[in-house]
Amino acid sequence: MLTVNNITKRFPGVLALDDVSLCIEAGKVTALIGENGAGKSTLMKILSGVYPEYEGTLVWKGQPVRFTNTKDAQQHGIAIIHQELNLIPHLSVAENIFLGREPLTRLGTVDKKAMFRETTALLQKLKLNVSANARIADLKVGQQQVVEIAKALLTNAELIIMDEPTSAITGSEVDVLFGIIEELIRENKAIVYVSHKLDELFRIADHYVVLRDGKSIESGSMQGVTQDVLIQKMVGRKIELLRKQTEDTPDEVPTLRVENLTLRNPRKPADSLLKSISFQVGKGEIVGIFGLMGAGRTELLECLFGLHHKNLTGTIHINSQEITVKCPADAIRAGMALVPEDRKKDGLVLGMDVRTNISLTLLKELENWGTIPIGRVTKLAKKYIQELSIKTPGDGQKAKNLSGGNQQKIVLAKWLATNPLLLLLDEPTRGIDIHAKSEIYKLIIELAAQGLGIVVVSSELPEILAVSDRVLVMSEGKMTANIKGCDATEDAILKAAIPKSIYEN
Amino acid sequence: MKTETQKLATPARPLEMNVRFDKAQLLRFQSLIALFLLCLALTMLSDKFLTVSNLWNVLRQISVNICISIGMTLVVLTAGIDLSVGSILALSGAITAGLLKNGIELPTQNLFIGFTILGAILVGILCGTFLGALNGISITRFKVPPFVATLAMLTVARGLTMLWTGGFPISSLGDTFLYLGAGWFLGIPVPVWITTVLVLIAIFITKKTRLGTYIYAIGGNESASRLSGINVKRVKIIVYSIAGALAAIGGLLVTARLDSAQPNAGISYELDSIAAVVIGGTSLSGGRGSIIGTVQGAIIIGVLNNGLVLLDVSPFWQQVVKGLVILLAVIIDKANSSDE
Amino acid sequence: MKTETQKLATPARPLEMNVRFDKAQLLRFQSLIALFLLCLALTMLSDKFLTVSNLWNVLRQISVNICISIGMTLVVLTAGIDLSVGSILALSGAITAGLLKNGIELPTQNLFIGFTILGAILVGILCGTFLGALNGISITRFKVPPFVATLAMLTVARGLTMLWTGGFPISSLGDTFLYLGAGWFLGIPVPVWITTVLVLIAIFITKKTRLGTYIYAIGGNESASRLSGINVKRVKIIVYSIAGALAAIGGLLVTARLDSAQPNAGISYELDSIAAVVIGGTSLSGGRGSIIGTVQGAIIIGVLNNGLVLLDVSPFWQQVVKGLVILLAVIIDKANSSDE
Amino acid sequence: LFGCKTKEKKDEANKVAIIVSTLNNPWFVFLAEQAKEKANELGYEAKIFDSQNNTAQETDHFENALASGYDAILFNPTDADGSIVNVKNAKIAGVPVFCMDREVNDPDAATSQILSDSYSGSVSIAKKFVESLNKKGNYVEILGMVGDNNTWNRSRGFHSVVDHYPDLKMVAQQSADFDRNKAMEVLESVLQANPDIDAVFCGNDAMAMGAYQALVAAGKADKVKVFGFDGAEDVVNSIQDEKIVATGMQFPAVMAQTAATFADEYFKGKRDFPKKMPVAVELVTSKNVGNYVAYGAKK
Ligand SMILES: Nc1ncnc2c1ncn2[C@@H]1O[C@H](COP(=O)(O)OP(=O)(O)OP(=O)(O)O)[C@@H](O)[C@H]1O
Ligand SMILES: Nc1ncnc2c1ncn2[C@@H]1O[C@H](COP(=O)(O)OP(=O)(O)OP(=O)(O)O)[C@@H](O)[C@H]1O
Ligand SMILES: O[C@@H]1[C@H](O)[C@H](O)CO[C@H]1O
Ligand SMILES: [Mg+2]
Ligand SMILES: [Mg+2]
Repeated sequence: MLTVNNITKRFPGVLALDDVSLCIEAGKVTALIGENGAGKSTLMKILSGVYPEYEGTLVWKGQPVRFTNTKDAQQHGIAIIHQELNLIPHLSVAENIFLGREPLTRLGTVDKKAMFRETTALLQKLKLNVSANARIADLKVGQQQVVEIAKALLTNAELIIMDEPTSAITGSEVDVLFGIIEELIRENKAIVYVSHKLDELFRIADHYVVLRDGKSIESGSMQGVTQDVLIQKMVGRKIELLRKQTEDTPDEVPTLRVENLTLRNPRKPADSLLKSISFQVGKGEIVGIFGLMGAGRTELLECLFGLHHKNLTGTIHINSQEITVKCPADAIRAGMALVPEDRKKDGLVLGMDVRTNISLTLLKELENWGTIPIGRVTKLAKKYIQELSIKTPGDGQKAKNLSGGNQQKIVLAKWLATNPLLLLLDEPTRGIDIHAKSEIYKLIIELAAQGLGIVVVSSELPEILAVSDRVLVMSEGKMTANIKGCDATEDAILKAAIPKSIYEN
Repeated sequence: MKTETQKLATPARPLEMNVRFDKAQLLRFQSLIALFLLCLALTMLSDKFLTVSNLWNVLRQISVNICISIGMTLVVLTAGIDLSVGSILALSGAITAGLLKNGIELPTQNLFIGFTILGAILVGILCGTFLGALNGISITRFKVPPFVATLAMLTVARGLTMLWTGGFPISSLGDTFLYLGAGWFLGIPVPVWITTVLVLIAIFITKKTRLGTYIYAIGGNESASRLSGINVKRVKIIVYSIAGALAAIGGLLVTARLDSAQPNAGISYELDSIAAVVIGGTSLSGGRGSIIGTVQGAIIIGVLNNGLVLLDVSPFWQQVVKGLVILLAVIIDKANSSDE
Repeated sequence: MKTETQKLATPARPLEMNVRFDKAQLLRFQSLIALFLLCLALTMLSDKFLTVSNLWNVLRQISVNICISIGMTLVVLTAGIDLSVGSILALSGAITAGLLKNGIELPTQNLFIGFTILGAILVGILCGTFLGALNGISITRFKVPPFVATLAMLTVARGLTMLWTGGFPISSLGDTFLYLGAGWFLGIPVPVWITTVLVLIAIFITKKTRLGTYIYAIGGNESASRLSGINVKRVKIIVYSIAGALAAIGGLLVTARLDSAQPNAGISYELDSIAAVVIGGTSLSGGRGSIIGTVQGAIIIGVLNNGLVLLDVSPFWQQVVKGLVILLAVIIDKANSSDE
Repeated sequence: LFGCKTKEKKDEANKVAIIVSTLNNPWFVFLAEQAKEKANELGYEAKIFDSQNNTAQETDHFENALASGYDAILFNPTDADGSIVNVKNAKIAGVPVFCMDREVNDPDAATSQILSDSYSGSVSIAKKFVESLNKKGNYVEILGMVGDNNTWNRSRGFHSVVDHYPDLKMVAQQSADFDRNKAMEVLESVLQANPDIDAVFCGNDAMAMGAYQALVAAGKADKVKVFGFDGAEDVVNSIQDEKIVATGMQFPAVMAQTAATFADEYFKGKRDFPKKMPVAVELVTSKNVGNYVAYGAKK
């Protein structure tokens, strides 16, 4: 249906795609896999008309084509779900979904009723229960990603590209998406699916294509391929995702003790987003916090980090010392570090170079005689580019030019650089490739071994199970379970994650 | 699992509903609070303030600023800015006046005057639209930052005005024309009619048309808009043209009201206009705001100017008070908006 | 993995280096092209342009704008704007002049005059810094948009100037003071010395200090900066205070040069200053730009003003030409910048 | 109700509005304050309105003044033509208008116009100019705001004389917006192009001072003759010290006080006022400077 012939794409200082060829069949799901920075998104952006300049040719249904812009590609029947959310914050869900193709009334005005109707239908199909009139800015990352999906489904395109569509959504939403994908396949449409969650690929993909360093390494049928084989092909060698053998923490003073943390909802003082949460993190302990989308995990971490001070009640102890955190600066001083959920919004200064981003949390320490010695900054940056094997042409590259995964590593780096007592990680491996993932797990475990208290918020059960000494489960702003790592089982955790209210009816 | 997602979202939903409400209406309510307090104060301080005649005064006086600020709002919504409105106002006004005064070469005057007035007006507005389009082109095609592009236009258009008028006003343009600026229709000043119509059209465009949606979209996230296939350049050029056209109409109103085109008319109007827009709750970084907010911003400024004169505040103190009140108005609004 | 990273990096690095070079220096090269062409043109049009005395003349004339624009650059880098510089300039100048003229109540004058001048100057600068800080506070603590906050300050400070001076200039302030504005030191005009020093300090701050990095970071992504533990509010207050202080120094230079504090000094200086900043390649949305770029922006404007007078272009045409040249300058720069 | 309104109006003291083109120029500040003082002295409430050189804003002031029941307007127009409408509206509202310094080009709109004759004022300056250069030399003219009609009244008056002398060459004509700093910077640049000039004629005294400063900085103060217009304090002093050759003394105080007195007489029932009452602009030079102070003659 679509064949890609010898595509090469250069960016200043980077050869993103190097003579890539592959072909995509109708009625099949083609999985595109590769490490962070392999060139997946770049390739997808070329297929969907975002980058008109490239070497090589595209053949679409027998016709050689060269899309001049996204609209052009759309009209040919190619839609894409971008890896990075492309929504207008202050427009409604409906307006975003129909952006650029609004239905008109006879008077030539935008037919808001129709938009509302179709959007509501679409959202129902995707089981996203927000109003079609809700502002994007008021949705959570996960909810936004579902909207992004809806946007692509609206055009009845024949080829739908999905670039990490599930990076911010969990169980139920993923199931819904896969249901829809199967439907599309039945309608003989083609899907290109990019993801770092290999288990997903085994659930839906028919073919796989491996990219490494911008080259197409190999492709084939998913039949009879194992995870390890895929990983082998991606990384070029074998890695096994280790699982931490959990140990009980010695009952000395806990690094973090939280009591009756309650967060008033500023918009509706009546209800609270967090309901008297209490827990501890021991020295060198890794505590995983699982929950379904919107459970309140992010808020919890944000509270610890001093972001909601005004609406917060309850006490926080670090090393059995009560502290009040009015702002992140206080939290950092107390020895905390937070890797936030949304790297673009809260993690990075995208316009700044890698080096400065990494050192931003540490400038006070690097400073001498009131100046920042560039040497030290570079040294620090190089150290972490090495350790986390961040793929960048240099420590002077702008953060915005790195691939999603590598950006995430920079955020990690800048916080590790502060060597904190307590590390708060909100979805730390979102959009990160399998290899980097295992590196990060190793790192987390190492750091714990060095006595760091670590909190890992994740929506991926395997991840939780892989690293946690202890698993906490949240649901609707309440702490619903506190399970020792060794007794933690999938269904025990899920059971606690599902809101109580469901069992009542 | 299904039931679950539903359950989960239920708490969030009501939240979003009234959040949404905010966005649409809040700004309006906001400015109303400040505006209301201001009027209350003035009514108590001066018995002259809350009189019919004075209220018509205020409205007539702000109509030009509103007229300009409509265009400014659209520009600012796209995350742009237009400093050239004042000069475009002067130039268009002068051109219309010039054509009216010297541009009549038809045999039977009184028969064709009507036409001539219309013609002169059209040329004036076209010229404004054209200069606005030039702004848009240098911003989109040549990637000149809006601030510089329109600053350049500010200077150029002012220069052209001086050249066209030779630095002298063009006056006594006839009662028919005067009527546009000073006349009354159904007991309401003509300029107030004109601006009201323009405001309604603008509200319609922003709320009901594609163009409107695209304006918000571009201001909210330009690259996302481009990815959605919106022709960003075209929209921007249109918006700056509209701003130019409205500046020109403002020019007509001023000229008609004075029965004279002043070469230095409209100097520093861009500040008043942007002030109205921002006080009205439109963000200079684009993507959020409303025409109605701007109208209220303009009213606040107008009422303030009028009030300070009614009360016996000395001109020097006036500036001090004016600054403080505006600051206060915005602070009050902020305080009353649950907005981040 | 390592080998791989290197492999990727090796072809990249040289490229990268000058990309990086871009970011740091490009803007400078950019403006240099336009500036160079401009000077070339003027040199060919008038044999008077490229003379030592005229160059000192231009530098002396732009020193005030540069002085203000340094502060403006810092403000704009944080994605803010400061419209109050012109009024703060006038007020501080007037205060210093007033104190100098009437503020001497010491027995042995000639002994204490030196001290008095210093005192008067300090008070002037402090007052500027204070008003700047007020800007910063209303922007950070009360969340007033910078445009409104500083617009209010523009009006208030102008009013205070009028009140302090009663609307009349304060003149003949003595030769020692005059020296600051009109004097020469080692064959270079004193104001040029002063601004040069200020520029060097500013470059040092932006390039080498923590404050500098924070300023860029806040402009680039405020929430990420806050999460990184940067005290955003404090940094902003500091930046606006600096802007106020520099406006005050500008006020001293103007007053000293004229040997008189004019109540209407500095009107619309904010536009010239922002123009210099933007022409110099600093983005009004913050996070990107440089002091050196601003200096060149100011020089372009200054050279232009000077050139147009040298060529005795008629006042009418001057504005037209000026606008077009500025537009052209920026377009040329854009064309020559690999920057998006 | 209407009756009682007028009745209470009777026992209110009459209110006088003073509307001036701008307060960004000390000359007008002085004019306005003189008018206010005189009005108060005559027992009237008086308030100053600043039109900020913006005719539209002037219109607003008129409307507001009429709305809030002022009984007379002492008026310094922003523009001879643009301001006609305003004066007419006042007339329709039955409020007398007395123009000060600047004229409105309508014979019977204003009740009376007490005018400073900029044109003939600059004619006499021009005569002095010609004489002190003895008919030959290069000079520079610095104009006020190019949109202001006094700028042109003065320029025209000046040239009506000077242009008859072919050996008097104008090497540059630039605008400095009546602003001291601008005038200095403009002249600095002009001096670069024309190092050997003999005189500068400035559209007002603020600019004359600026020009003088530029000459001092260029070390040409003693060679180049500076002429101003207004009779501002700095210039009167400078003429004393022979730094500046001459200026045209306007009498803002006289104009303002006359206007206020006329208003008083109007209230008392007088109606036949001179339509125009020119107040001569007197030439001030080092010879007669002794008889003058800032903006007027020594008492
Ligand atoms: N706009 C750009 N400018 C410069 N380099 C870029 C740009 N976009 C991508 N790159 C580089 O191209 C390479 C491929 O990036 P791409 O985003 O396609 O990787 P990816 O496979 O999508 O990674 P991820 O799985 O993390 O999303 C990376 O080295 C990246 O740094
Ligand atoms: N802007 C918002 N609009 C609506 N609901 C919100 C908003 N912010 C938070 N909430 C609600 O607060 C609760 C916690 O959200 P939060 O994002 O902390 O949960 P989470 O477990 O971190 O979700 P995620 O897995 O997406 O990070 C949820 O009920 C969510 O609906
Ligand atoms: O008469 C006044 C003064 O001369 C002032 O200096 C400029 O404007 C004129 O109208
Ligand atoms: Mg990608
Ligand atoms: Mg979360």
